[in-house]
Amino acid sequence: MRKCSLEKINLVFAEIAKAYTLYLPTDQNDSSAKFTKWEEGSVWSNALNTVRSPKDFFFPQAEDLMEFKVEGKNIDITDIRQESEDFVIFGVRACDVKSFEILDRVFLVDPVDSFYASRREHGIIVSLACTKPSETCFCTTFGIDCTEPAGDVSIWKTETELYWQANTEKGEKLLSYVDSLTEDANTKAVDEQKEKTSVVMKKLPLANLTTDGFGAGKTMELFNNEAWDELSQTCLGCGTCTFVCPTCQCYDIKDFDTGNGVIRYRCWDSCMYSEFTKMAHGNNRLTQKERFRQRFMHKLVYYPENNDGLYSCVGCGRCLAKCPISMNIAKVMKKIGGEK
Amino acid sequence: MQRIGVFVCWCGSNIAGTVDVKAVAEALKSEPGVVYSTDYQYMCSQAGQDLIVQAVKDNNLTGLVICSCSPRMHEATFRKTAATAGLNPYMVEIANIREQCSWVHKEMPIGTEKAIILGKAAVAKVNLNTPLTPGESPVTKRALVIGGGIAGIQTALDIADAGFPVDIVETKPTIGGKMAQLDKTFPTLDCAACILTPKMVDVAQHEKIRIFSYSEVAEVKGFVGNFDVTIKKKARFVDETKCTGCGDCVDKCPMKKNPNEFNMGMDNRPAIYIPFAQAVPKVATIDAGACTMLKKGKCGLCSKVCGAGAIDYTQKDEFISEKYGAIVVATGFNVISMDKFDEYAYNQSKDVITSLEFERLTNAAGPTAGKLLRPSDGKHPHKIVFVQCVGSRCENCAEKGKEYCSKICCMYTAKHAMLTRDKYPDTDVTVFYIDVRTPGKNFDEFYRRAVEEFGVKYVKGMVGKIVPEGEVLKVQASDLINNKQMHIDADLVVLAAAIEPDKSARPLATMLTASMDTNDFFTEAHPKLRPVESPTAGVFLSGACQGPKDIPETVSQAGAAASKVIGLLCKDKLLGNPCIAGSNELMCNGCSSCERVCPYGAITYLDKEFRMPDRTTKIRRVASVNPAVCQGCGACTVACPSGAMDLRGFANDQIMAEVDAICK
Amino acid sequence: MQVKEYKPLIVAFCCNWCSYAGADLAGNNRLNYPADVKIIRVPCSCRVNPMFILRAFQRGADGVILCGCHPGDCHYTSGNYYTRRRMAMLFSMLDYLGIERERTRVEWVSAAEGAKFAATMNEFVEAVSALGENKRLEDLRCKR
Amino acid sequence: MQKITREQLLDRAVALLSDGTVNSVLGWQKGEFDYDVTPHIFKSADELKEGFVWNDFCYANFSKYLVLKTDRIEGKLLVFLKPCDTYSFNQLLTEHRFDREKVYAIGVGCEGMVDVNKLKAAVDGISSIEATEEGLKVTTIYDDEPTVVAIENVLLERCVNCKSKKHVAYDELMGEEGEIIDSARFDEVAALEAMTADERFAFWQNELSKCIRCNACRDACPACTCENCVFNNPNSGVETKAPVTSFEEQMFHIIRAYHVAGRCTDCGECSRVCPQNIPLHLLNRKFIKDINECYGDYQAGEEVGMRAPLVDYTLEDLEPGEVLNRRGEDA
Repeated sequence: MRKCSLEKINLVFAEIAKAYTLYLPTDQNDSSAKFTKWEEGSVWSNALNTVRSPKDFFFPQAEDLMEFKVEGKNIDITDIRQESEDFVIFGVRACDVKSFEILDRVFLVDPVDSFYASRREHGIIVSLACTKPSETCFCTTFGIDCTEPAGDVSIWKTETELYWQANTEKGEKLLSYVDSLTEDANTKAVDEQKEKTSVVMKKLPLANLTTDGFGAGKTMELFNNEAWDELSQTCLGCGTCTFVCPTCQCYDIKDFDTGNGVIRYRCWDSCMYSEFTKMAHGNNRLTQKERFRQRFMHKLVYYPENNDGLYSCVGCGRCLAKCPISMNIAKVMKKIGGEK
Repeated sequence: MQRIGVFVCWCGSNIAGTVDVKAVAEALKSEPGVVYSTDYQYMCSQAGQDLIVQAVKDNNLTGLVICSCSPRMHEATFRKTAATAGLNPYMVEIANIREQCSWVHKEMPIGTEKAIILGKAAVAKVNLNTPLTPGESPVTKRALVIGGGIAGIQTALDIADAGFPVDIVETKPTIGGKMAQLDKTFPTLDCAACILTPKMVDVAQHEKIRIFSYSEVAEVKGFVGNFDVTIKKKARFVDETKCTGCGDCVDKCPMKKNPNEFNMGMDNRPAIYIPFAQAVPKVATIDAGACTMLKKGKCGLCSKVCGAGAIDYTQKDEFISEKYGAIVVATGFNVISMDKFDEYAYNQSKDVITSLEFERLTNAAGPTAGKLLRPSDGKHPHKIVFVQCVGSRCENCAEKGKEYCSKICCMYTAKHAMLTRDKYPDTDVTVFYIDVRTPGKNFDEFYRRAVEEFGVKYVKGMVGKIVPEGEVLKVQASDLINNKQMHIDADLVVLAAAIEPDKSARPLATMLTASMDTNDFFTEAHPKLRPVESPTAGVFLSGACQGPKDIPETVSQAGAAASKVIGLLCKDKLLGNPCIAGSNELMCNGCSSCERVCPYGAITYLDKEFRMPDRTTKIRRVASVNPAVCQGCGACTVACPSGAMDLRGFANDQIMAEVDAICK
Repeated sequence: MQVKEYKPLIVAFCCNWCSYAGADLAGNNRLNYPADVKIIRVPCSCRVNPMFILRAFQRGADGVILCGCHPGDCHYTSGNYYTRRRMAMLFSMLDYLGIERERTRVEWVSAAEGAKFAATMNEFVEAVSALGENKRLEDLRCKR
Repeated sequence: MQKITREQLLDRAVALLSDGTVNSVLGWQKGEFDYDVTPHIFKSADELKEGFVWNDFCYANFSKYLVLKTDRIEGKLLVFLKPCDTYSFNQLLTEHRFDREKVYAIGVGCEGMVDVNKLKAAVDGISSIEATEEGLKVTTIYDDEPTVVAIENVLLERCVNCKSKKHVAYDELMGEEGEIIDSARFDEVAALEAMTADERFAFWQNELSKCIRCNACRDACPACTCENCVFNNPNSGVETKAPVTSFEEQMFHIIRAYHVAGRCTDCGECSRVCPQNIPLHLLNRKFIKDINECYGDYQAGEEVGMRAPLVDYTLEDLEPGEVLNRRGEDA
């Protein structure tokens, strides 16, 4: 484990930015935080987390796939992808780090999504342990330890110091760039911090939320649960929950005719939308109840069924904070599942 | 996918001089959907059209783009050509490469480049064209004329003479209107009654005309060719079919002191009355507000004296529904109220009267049996002052008068002045005016005669104040030409009060969805080219309801309106414009935005049952466009937020395709 | 560096009854105006949806002008009155968003005003040229 | 702190349910925390007693639900309407979007609602909130001393600039009737208008670039009740699912604001629900301000049946150029 004084943090950033494009959370004028590209003068945010999740780095909201021109009977296809450069996402929380694993299981299995894979390969994740979780946090429900975040490099921030620990080769390499600014350290301060944080974790309002009653094999049992009607009753069908969610991975592929050719691009889609997966015969899920149910069944039943029991929620709490009507996965889990 | 043929016209050197037509034809060949492209010297010539027809046959074309002159020039021509070739005429688009290209640009490369772009836009549009067919609707061969004045009478007679049944709805107990109240008419000075009453009799006797007197239009539904109208026949407590108009009841009625409307309230009539001797229908009417039998159940004298047994105190308002193909509005005018013109002392002195009251004072059938006597004391007036433009041309006084010129006052004042001087040469007559407006056949001659032969004093200037003092009216006025103040002690003052549309016109316009101007005159479909039609199809305008008019003008407009009605009723079916709006019911919110902007009232709402996504059914309110009424302006398409409303022939996707093609 | 002469792209929506005829008259009288102006015929100025205008800017137009009958002369009696309100509000919003107000315009041109049509177009093209390319309402995808 | 108590509303709702006046109640349901209140249709008195809340976090505007819900339920629906909600209620009636007969509306006096974002910015890790006369007494999960936050510091923007405490529609009113307020709600718009075009452009680029097209603004908006929104309709030519370019961000927000212009009651839901905190109300208010200045004061929803300014005209309306230049050539 290495450490550096927080006073030197901007030097550290400058050093990293020499080798990589560096992104880190900065405060916005509306008191929210957002991952932005580091440049001289950027100030690392103290916020617990960003409104938009860091999934954007690997799975951006919109990305061009190819371009084609039709002339007469000829179709001219151009691969317009741009090679990624190595980049660092600094200060990713444990929950969000976990979300990458969930996305990987979608995009990196055969057939591998080469766009996603390329970004993943070039991205270096510097994770940050939590010290002051919010009331909306429930990562423990999904077995995530926010004091022990994964990633290429894990960091712990104390009052005065930043502790670093490389977990992967990519991480080692990154740390080597800031070698001169860091020094060896023991884990005492970090251990103390972990201890303190876990006390708070146990007191969180959602600390007792469990996945009992969900998971693989529960489809038939849960699908016709009467509570879906009530839960989905006032859902507006907007896509806020899906778009702030670090694990939602649905997208649509669309063509845009520029007048001088067609750009085929993909963009996020939301299962909450009435037009979602609309096909020639119409829509699969005709009511908001069905769409609402799909979202939670996917996260809590279908995904674990296909992915060795792994749930596709990381308890980051973004949807709890942002849903216009304050309906969310925690309420769904409590209503349909149970508490410890 | 369309199979489009492109035809580039040279128009001799008109186009070819500035546009490389061959290059245009060549460039458009590779546009999507284009399978054939050629150029020719004169596309509109028979040979050119034959070339198009042949190309359609040879290449199985489904759409045509003609790059030529303005569509305003030859769109109709090429639509016919398309029809000849077996295509729907609306599968044609014109790229205007003459008026909007070759004629306004000088250099060949620039003109050619623009012509190609305009051609591409037309191709892009045709790709989205769909065959359009005009809608058909039947025509009810009956007309309704609202108002029984000279305008309504003339229109009804003309329509009826052409063989179509006509109903006249008149709110008063008799037809005849304002003209029946007049004494003589300018500029010929023939007696109004002498020329009007025969026409009234013609109406009464015409087998194709029905008169609904003492009646009002209660409701109008439907559209051109197919109006459903409900007429309210007010209870007159006299059975029209039995009453012979003998007048016995009128003589016997004890309630004699009711202001006589026909004589402008200058004398009285009984509670049961016939407005005037030549009334049509000549049937008595009981004034329910004045009759003690109806109010208190006491009297019943009229019933006793009526030999025909026509009196029916139990009569109720009756509602009659009828279908009409066309409606003519002839609601006429009224004199404005003088209540707000305190300066003229109208309400203070009986001897300040309006011109219409003057008409009755000089009419042989009027309250004074035609002798010009002062209303106050019955004496002969020796000094009369006429004031013109009372409430007319009144700038910035909307609450009092009218901004417009009432048009008829100059002439009738000249008439009054002249007749007074003619009959009573001892009377001094002064007319105060702003301008004397006498455009019209023999009008100026008439006015000059009043001045030159009859010695009427015309003073340019306005009357500032009239103060009744004892027996005289002190008139203060200014003489603008001699720049001096004038004081006249007049015996009688006649105000040429402005005229305004009848008050019934505004609610009627709402029922008809016919538009009105801010003065409540009906708006014509086009001020120059369609002056007797309302913008609402099937509604026509006759007489002063459209604007101030004298009798000859009214009669000509009445005839014109009649000829338009006859033209409409002659048709068995109406063919609509196929480029009209249509609502996609699945997307329509029923919010009424489109209805509110439709200038024609073409949009109505239906409650329709829809199958919802969750397999339930739901009743939803959706817009429905009446193809016979819609004129295709497209105002509704933009008012519609969901895009449910679209315009055929100028659809959203077509216009956007044109935009895209131009901006490529 | 030699810069290629900038030619703006102007889309003109003209109502069929007055302004389109006015444009035709400009042609009949051989009154020149720049070829940068491309006319789209609509039945009435009230047919022009704000989406068409934004679409034109998206696709590369540098200026959009709407021409209709003079107020009071609308073939459909009231269409241009709605146009007047709609465009006043839309253009004011575009201005509020920082888009140059010279890029949009409404002009009433009657069928008799061929000269006015040509003059308006000359003036509008000049005003838009002075602004240069539309950058604030552009869609980069359409400029590749 | 609200003057009307939860119990007052609850009693009334239970009474109306039990006497059969209404069949169900659209009200606010208690959440996981003291601030995450969810709109809910209560079907029974027991359900109400257990879950119904009325507090400083009942910000949701229920009017829009009437479009979606009234034809799905038997009998009448009881709905609670705050003053600002009643304007949306009337506007929807004007547009024939729901059946008035299916609704029993109770007007509820409102003292302003709390912006949770502002509250969270003031206090981290909220574990409970108690409304007191002094303000909101907030305790945290970190066992800190409770903080008292003055309500006026954490009100929603729309409540800071509240336009009316008067209910323009109801069957029954609970609490005292308020007045229409001469608010300063156009000040921010005026400040933007006073900037240069470049500054305005920069401002809006910054704001609109945050948009993630989650459609929350549209889907929460009581004026956006289209059966099929143009932005969802692949045939409309403007359908998109993501703001792929800055143009599409602009397009969506301009057209959305334009489509609700003259119909927007300024209820503020768009800005409240935006997860990216884009001040969307500044777009709608610009239209309202322009309409007021150019065509006379107009408050959408003030009365049922009013003719919206953009489906109306007068012969003397200003020309578009005059509207643009009425404050000078270019601000």
